[in-house]
Amino acid sequence: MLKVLFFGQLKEIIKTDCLEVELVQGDKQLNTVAMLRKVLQEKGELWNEYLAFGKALVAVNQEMSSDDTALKDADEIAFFPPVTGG
Amino acid sequence: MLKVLFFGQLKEIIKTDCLEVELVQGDKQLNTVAMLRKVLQEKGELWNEYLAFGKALVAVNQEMSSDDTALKDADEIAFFPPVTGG
Amino acid sequence: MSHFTHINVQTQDFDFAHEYQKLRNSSNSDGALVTFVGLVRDLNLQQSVSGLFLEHYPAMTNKVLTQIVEQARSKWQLGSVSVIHRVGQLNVSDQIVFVGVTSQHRQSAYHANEFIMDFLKTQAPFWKKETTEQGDKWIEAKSSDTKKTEDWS
Amino acid sequence: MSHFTHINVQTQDFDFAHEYQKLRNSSNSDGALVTFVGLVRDLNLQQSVSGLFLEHYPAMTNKVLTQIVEQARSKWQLGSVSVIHRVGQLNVSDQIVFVGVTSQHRQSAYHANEFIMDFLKTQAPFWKKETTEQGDKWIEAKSSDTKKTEDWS
Repeated sequence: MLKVLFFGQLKEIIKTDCLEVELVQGDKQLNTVAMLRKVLQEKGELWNEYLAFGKALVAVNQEMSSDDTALKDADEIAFFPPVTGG
Repeated sequence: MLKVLFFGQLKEIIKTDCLEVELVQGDKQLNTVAMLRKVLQEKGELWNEYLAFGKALVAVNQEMSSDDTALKDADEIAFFPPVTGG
Repeated sequence: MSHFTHINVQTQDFDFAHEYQKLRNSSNSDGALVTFVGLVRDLNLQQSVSGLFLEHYPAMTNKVLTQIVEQARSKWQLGSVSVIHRVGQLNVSDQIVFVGVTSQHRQSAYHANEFIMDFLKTQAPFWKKETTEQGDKWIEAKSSDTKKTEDWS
Repeated sequence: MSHFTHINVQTQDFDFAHEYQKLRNSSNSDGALVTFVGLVRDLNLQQSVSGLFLEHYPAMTNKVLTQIVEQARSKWQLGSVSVIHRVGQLNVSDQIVFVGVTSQHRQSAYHANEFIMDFLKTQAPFWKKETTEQGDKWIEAKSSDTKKTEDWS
């Protein structure tokens, strides 16, 4: 199981702050961030638009990551817009 | 009459913090900082060494100046080592 | 009296004078102390801002701030470093962020402080929503901020 | 509430928190506030320093500091600026100098503050004498400081 978090405007747009995703989906396994992103983008039009590569940043286990970062069971993946603190 | 001030280590070395110098010295007039500097350097060995160009900075009427800055009656000229505040 | 790294994310305000004294007291050999404070401005893109709401990713924030300070320490010889960032609801003129750095030399203190802020702005998981007369509005990241972090490498 | 330039040379200590609040209260539109404080260090060139005596050229000091702040204001868009420099006898860990700058943007505040310190170090008529166990010693100017002012042009 993967734990997926959403923050900032993205969280409001897709009206979701947290969900769990099975690592194994039918006959395939979500081995990378790119594969998880693709599964999530299929959840609807807004998901497709706002989770697009370049639009949402991603962190795996609280480390900034990229599309080819590997995933394993129990990982915490977060998607969020570019940060605006300070 | 010119008012001449000395600061920092220079003041201690030549044991003088302030003196007045006639603008007209015999048949010549101290028209520039360079000419004043030369007259002062003649006051002794330490004066000669520590008032040398490049060793002592100079300000005329509280503005950083150089050897070719013009002098006139009642000017205040200050000689001092490179500054070390802050 | 010894050097420290202090990082905190908090909802409550911070006492600037207290943070300054802690940095100042942490060493007798550091001659330079540089602080940065970010304040809530009343104007942003011509809309009147009445306040800010700051959200963050708690599990990640401390980790990222710690890494940024470590990076700064590897680039410059620093004494003590404090980073405090507030989250939650803030009003106009409230303090948002504090960065304080001590060093033996002023250039290191200036540059490390600016480096920490530049990376905090582009790497630390905080998001600001403005409360304006026209309603709430998430702030967009500025490309000029990304540019600044690239200038450090 | 309005922007100001405050310059002072004084023998008494300054209250850092008070100076910070004055800067902070001077505007609601400045989101960035950078301060620098210079402190008396206990070590300089391996000799143990017990204190510092700071001499200056009173008629010239304010004039030069004012010009430096004007130069900074012509290079960056700044809000308020404070420069306080102490003279006379100081002890280890005493505050020597305060520079505080507010601006709408942090980069301007950082750079203007560093610019003011760099020029203060090479242009303002202050001279430091160290009290050490080996006796008093006038501090020599550093060529690295002159280099820094050249880097700004």
